[in-house]
Amino acid sequence: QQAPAAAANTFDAVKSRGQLVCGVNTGLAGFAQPDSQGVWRGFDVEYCRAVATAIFGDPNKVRYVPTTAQNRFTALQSGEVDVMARNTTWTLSRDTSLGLDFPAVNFYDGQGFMVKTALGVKSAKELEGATICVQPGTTTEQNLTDWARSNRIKFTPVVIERLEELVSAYVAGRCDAYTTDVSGLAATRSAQPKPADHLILPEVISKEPLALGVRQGDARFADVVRWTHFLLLSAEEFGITQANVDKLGNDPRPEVQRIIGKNGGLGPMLGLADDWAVKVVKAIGNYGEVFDRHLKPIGIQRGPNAQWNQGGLQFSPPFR
Amino acid sequence: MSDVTLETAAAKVPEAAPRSPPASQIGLLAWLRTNLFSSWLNSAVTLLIAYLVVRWTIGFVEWGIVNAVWSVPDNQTQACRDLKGIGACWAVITEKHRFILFGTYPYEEHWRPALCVLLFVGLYTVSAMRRFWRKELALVWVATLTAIGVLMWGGILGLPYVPQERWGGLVITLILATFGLALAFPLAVLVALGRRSRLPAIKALCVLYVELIRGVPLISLLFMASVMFPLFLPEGMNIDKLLRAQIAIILFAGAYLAEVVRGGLQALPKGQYEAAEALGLSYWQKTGFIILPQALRLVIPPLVNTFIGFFKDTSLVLIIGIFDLLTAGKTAIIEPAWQGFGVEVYLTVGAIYFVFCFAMSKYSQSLEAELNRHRNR
Amino acid sequence: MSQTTIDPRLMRAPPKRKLRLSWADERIRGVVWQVLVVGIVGTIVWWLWSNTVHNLEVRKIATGFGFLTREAGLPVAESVIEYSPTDTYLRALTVGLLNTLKVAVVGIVLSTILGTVIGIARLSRNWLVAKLSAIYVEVIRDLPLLLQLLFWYTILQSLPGPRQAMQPVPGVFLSNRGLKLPWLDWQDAHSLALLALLLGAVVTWFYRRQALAKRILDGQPRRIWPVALGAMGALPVLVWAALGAPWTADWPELRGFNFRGGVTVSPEFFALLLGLVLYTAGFIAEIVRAGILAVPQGQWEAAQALGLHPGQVLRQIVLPQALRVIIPPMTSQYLNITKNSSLAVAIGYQDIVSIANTTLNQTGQAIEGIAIIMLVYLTISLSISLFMNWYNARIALVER
Amino acid sequence: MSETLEYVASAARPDAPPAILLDKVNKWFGAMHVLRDVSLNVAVGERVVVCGPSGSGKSTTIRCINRLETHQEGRIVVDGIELSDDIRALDAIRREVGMVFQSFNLFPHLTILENCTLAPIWVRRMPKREAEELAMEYLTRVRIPEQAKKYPGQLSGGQQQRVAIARALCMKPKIMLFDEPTSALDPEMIKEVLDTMVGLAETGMTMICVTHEMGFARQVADRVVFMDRGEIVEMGTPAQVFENPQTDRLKLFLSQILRGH
Amino acid sequence: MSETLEYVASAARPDAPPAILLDKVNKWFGAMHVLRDVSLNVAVGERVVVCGPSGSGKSTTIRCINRLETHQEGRIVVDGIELSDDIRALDAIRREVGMVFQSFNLFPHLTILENCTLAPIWVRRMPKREAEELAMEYLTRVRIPEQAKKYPGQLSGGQQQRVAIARALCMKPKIMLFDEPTSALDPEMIKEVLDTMVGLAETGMTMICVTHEMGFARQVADRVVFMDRGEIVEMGTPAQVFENPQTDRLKLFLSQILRGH
Ligand SMILES: Nc1ncnc2c1ncn2[C@@H]1O[C@H](COP(=O)(O)OP(=O)(O)OP(=O)(O)O)[C@@H](O)[C@H]1O
Ligand SMILES: Nc1ncnc2c1ncn2[C@@H]1O[C@H](COP(=O)(O)OP(=O)(O)OP(=O)(O)O)[C@@H](O)[C@H]1O
Ligand SMILES: [Mg+2]
Ligand SMILES: [Mg+2]
Repeated sequence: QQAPAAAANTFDAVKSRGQLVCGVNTGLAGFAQPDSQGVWRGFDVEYCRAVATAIFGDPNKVRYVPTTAQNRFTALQSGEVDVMARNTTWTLSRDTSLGLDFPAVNFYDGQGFMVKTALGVKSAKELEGATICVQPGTTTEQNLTDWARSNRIKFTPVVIERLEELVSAYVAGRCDAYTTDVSGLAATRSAQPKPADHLILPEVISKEPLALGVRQGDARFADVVRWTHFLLLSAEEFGITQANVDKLGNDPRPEVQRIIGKNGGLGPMLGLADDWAVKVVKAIGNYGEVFDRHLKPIGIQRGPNAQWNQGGLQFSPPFR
Repeated sequence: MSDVTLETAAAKVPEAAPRSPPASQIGLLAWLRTNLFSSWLNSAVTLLIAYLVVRWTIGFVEWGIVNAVWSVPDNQTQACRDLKGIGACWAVITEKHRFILFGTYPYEEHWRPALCVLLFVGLYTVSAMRRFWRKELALVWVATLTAIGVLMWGGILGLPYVPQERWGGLVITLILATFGLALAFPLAVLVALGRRSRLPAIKALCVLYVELIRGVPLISLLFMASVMFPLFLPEGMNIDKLLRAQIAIILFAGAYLAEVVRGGLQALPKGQYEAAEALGLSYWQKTGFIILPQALRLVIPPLVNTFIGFFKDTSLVLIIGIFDLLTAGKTAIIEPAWQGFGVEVYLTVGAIYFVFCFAMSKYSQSLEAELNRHRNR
Repeated sequence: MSQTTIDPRLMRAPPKRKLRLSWADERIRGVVWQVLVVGIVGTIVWWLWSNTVHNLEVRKIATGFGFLTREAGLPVAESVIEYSPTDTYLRALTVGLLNTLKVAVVGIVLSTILGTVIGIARLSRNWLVAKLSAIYVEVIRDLPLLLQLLFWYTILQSLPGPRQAMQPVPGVFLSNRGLKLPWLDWQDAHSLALLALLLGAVVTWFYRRQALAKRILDGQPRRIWPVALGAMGALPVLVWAALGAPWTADWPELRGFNFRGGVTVSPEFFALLLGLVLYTAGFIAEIVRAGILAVPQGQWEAAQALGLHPGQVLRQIVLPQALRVIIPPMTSQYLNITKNSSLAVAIGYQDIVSIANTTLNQTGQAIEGIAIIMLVYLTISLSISLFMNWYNARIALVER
Repeated sequence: MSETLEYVASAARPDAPPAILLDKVNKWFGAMHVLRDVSLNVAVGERVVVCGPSGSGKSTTIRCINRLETHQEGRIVVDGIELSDDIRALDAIRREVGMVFQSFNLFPHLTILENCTLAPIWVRRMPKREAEELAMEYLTRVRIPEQAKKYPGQLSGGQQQRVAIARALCMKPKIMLFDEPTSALDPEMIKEVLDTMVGLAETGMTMICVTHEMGFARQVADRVVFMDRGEIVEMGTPAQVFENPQTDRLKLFLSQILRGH
Repeated sequence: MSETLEYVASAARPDAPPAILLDKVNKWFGAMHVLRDVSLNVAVGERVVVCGPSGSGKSTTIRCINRLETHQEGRIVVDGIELSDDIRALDAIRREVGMVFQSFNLFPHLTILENCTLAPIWVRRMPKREAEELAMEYLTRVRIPEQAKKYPGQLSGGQQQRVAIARALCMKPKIMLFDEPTSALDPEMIKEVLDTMVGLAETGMTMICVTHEMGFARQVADRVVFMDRGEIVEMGTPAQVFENPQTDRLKLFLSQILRGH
């Protein structure tokens, strides 16, 4: 398949293969998880579908490769997957030493804590002496120790590899608190029979920009991925939705005209068809729709992922 | 001849009527007395165990059948949650059983892996019957495995193509176990022969292989196959993830089986080697016709034991993100609606493993008995 | 006597064999084959190696064990030695290794005991006991260990929380945080008393041996318990009292979220241990049963006919013979326990694999991480093998 | 038949109390009736040879005497102690009764000497030195003192059986039971063992011996007991039994074993 | 001694080229010198019986002839081919030399017929039908054609040994080697096998046979070779060797085996 020398050509390789290979989580509620029929669903999965639509005009031309925390980077490095949409935190060392690029942050997250309401804890600072459930092998573990050290808090860790077991350990009361990205906390909380029994503490102890990943040195493909994300954002910003994207031919706003490729030009610059954006939004919806479809039901608020003009961090550069 | 005279003569001798033993000697009562209540300690143990068994059985029946919820309308698991653990929520199996069995294989195409499972079972059954132990069996294997490959991949005969990443569940377990053992076995035979070779370098290589591989846990090998293998290959070259796991399992099983086979080789009397040599058979003729057929027969029980072990060990591929039966079961309960019903899923998955392993273990026992009967006349 | 009659001139040493360069010569063939096979294997290894080196270079992945001295920053829940996240990776890995050894050693001891009991129970004359042991063995052997571990972990988690902890004995708490036991506020006096106890045990053991040997020699029975009481009871107490008899116990008590003080047996350790022991005991039971059945019935009868008591029959006659059949497969089971303990990753017991995984994830040093795991397990496995082989050779039967 | 029994039993030293008394002993294996009203009275110092076709209950009878099997009806009294479920009685009897098996059953992990001293040391609590002296004495009696340091696996079958006899003698039993001690041996070794047993018989030891060696029976037996299908069919002196069999069964049996030789 | 050797060797059909020639063969196991300058000349059609005490190197000698053992000094020429490290020569010789072992060494997983046809089919590349006909012929010759479909485990020892002979014959060897073919058999079966061998000897086959059966040696042997401690001590016709032993060693040996019987 592709070597890093040919990495510059992921785009062509994908086109000639007729299929996008997308690395996803082995199972994370709301983000990526097969349903009862074995069909992959979730927020990250929609990004795979969006990129596939951008390239092929067909959201189903995707092959999903479930990746674990340990093998996700090698999967990308070795060309086993083309793009990674798998809640991966963008950090300096990963960006530089692992041979990866992070074209776009599709979800801004931060690490937080969840406790049971019955515990009566209102702030993470009160967690002195607590037992805390944490997943190993990710940034979470280090964030936790960093935070504990800076706040002079002593805690007992319970380190379990698989998320399901970790959550069930927390639910069963093995730990007083459970720490992971706030989105994950919210997802866990909403999955509980009585969400009100659990409280997500206000402290966010780290910045976790969850980014899409591609191989380093493949600017063209990175552009496609990056602008697919921006397309979803811009579509939301300009009110382009799955329902109305077909009927916008006469929309007066020039930016909208450029996005839907009325006058041509932008798509081909990316190596895509003129109507790529229409197809993507038609198939997937805009950022807000994707968010509402997958993350809202499990209790995640927009928060930092709101549009820039709504007080959030999601900001799309202009389509021009 | 002398037997005949004895028989006829003895028949003439009037036989004293045998008395039946006193009542305490036969019947249910006697059986109970000797087997369950032969001393006060025995009686106490019997009563205690009987009590526990009855209690647990009743508890399980109540939980698993009487109070159980068998299905719920589309993902509304409230009914299950209301049970608060006093009854099983089999609805999770009703809802997810196809995912557990077939993973992310395209839903409409599930008949294909289902057929494959049947083919596997059929293959095992045929191979288990001694009257089919002929050369043609190898052809049956090749044909069946090919058919399974065609069914799973598709792409021809009008079957839509299904990439390997979408395979999952029981089929993956069966594939990993069957291919793993089918390929590890010849490897093991070669290594076992090599370990008994007179050529020091070959012997050393085999010893090194066996000891190195046996000394480390399977998960570290799987891990290496998953994380590091891409680094071993030239840039751009890559091997499918399932195949890598498969290779790791083959290498691991090969080392274990090699030791079992070596045991058989060692148990064979030296005279058999010498007789074959004296007849002028070449090394490979000797090995193929004389040594292996006997050595392998000797080690069928430990061989089957090892098979059982590896059938179960395929569940370790979950470490590297392949959706085998167990991983599929675990993934099925990630969905928020179904979180918390792990026990039901684990019980089901465990039952499936149990059926296969138990069948193997019973089979090995009967086979052992049969072969032994054959040996002594 | 035969040696003396042999003509000394005939006592020659064998000549060296000459090698003839011909394909028909078996030894030449042997050499060629070996060179070929070793060459192929060597080439493959070299090829993989050079690929790896090249790939590492291209991908700018640093190699070397320098990371071992860096600060780990990973939290470890339970540790035999002092550990904090500010320690180095090396220390973290050591902690993992000790955790592995801890569960392996305890597991080996317990599963040997349990397996022996179940194996003997399968031969019990009580039908129910025998049948249940048989069912136990079948079920345990036919279910994946991983599933069993998860099962036990789930069960342990369903214990009440720390605030509702069960208190079977005052000061002992059982909750889903584990088993909390009171512990002494450790001081030198205790260490010395413990030392004295150990010394006492050794003395008692030697005395018992001596007494038994003497009793065998002259037939006079000797009392052992007074010596045992003195050496293992009085001596430590004396030492302890002489040093001021410090006695402050560290009682576990609920403070904040959790128990403080005392010692803990964590649910993770316990679940792993439980799973491993129950699983392996199933296999050991079969080995023990086979071993005992391998001792012919005649041996039992002969020993009984001599008037030996059942205990003596077992100790003097049956076990020594059964052990020879038992030891080799038992070695494999011990190795399996050690290796299976690496499944601890799944239920959050931080053994060497768990910590090495985290290490290689954080540092990106995959090769080194896996090399460390493999090296550690190889060392443990080979040590167990060596020890068991030595033991096996020691008790081997003398035939002709 | 019972008259015959009474007659012969009383003929053998009627004054001494019996060493072994079997009184209407019955035994079943499951529903199979293997001993039927077996009554036998062995006087002190008497030497009884038991013969009969295979499966006739010979082994079972003598195994009942030291309670390797339990009987279900009737009484067995050995050296004045009645066999019952009482463990102390059992211990006492096993100490007085030595047994030699067809398949030797030496302990392969112990040396010859250890085989012989094990029971004296652990059961009789004899000092080791003394036990060893005793063992060497009996090993000398069976003519293999030089093998004392070897292991059973290093001895021939005949030597092993002689060790088994010495081992039983080391417990200084009052009664010796032999269950086909020579039938697992090669012809040349049979003689070694029979010689040893003849020597033993000459010391006046009470013996019950299951064997088909006619020569031995003639030479040493005070009485020959013929069993068939769990019953004692005939008994009497060797001369009576061998030259003048009363029943068809015995005649048939004798013709068979004589033909076999 | 060497004069005797020369004399006897040349006495046996001096005109034909020898079937087997051993010339000062020496062999060591490790440092143990087990064959010392063994020289022997077997003419075509000659029947040689080798005897001697246990451990004297009889088995080793005949195992060297078909190279189940390798010798280290001296020459062995079989049927005109010199034994060396050359594998082709070895194959040629093994095809011409049949061997019968003390412990039969039949292949237990193959039927009698398969035991006999295996080598002809695979080594001689004979068609299966033909090989089976041949096998039946030889099985008939050893008088057990009716056992062809059975497995070795179902046959008595004597029958098994006869199968082993038939198996070797099926390769149509020019030379047959027998290593104590009767010593693992019961007395009654020994006769069966010896009869078969006598029959074979009458066909004029070249044979070397290690055996202590004096009767057999007298009846068929052209020459008897007596070995002791790795040396050929005496050889000659049966009459010479048995009635008129020259050396003390042979005298001692003969007295022993005669006493043994
Ligand atoms: N443990 C047992 N369970 C069931 N039946 C038994 C058992 N032991 C012996 N029998 C049966 O009891 C009968 C008498 O057996 P016993 O061994 O006493 O015969 P025997 O006269 O010693 O024969 P042999 O000469 O073959 O040793 C036989 O039919 C035998 O099959
Ligand atoms: N493989 C071997 N390794 C070492 N020594 C051996 C080996 N085979 C035989 N020997 C020794 O070589 C000597 C000759 O053995 P060989 O078997 O030829 O004797 P033999 O005359 O056939 O005796 P037997 O009548 O007992 O069969 C013996 O001392 C024997 O111990
Ligand atoms: Mg008997
Ligand atoms: Mg020999």
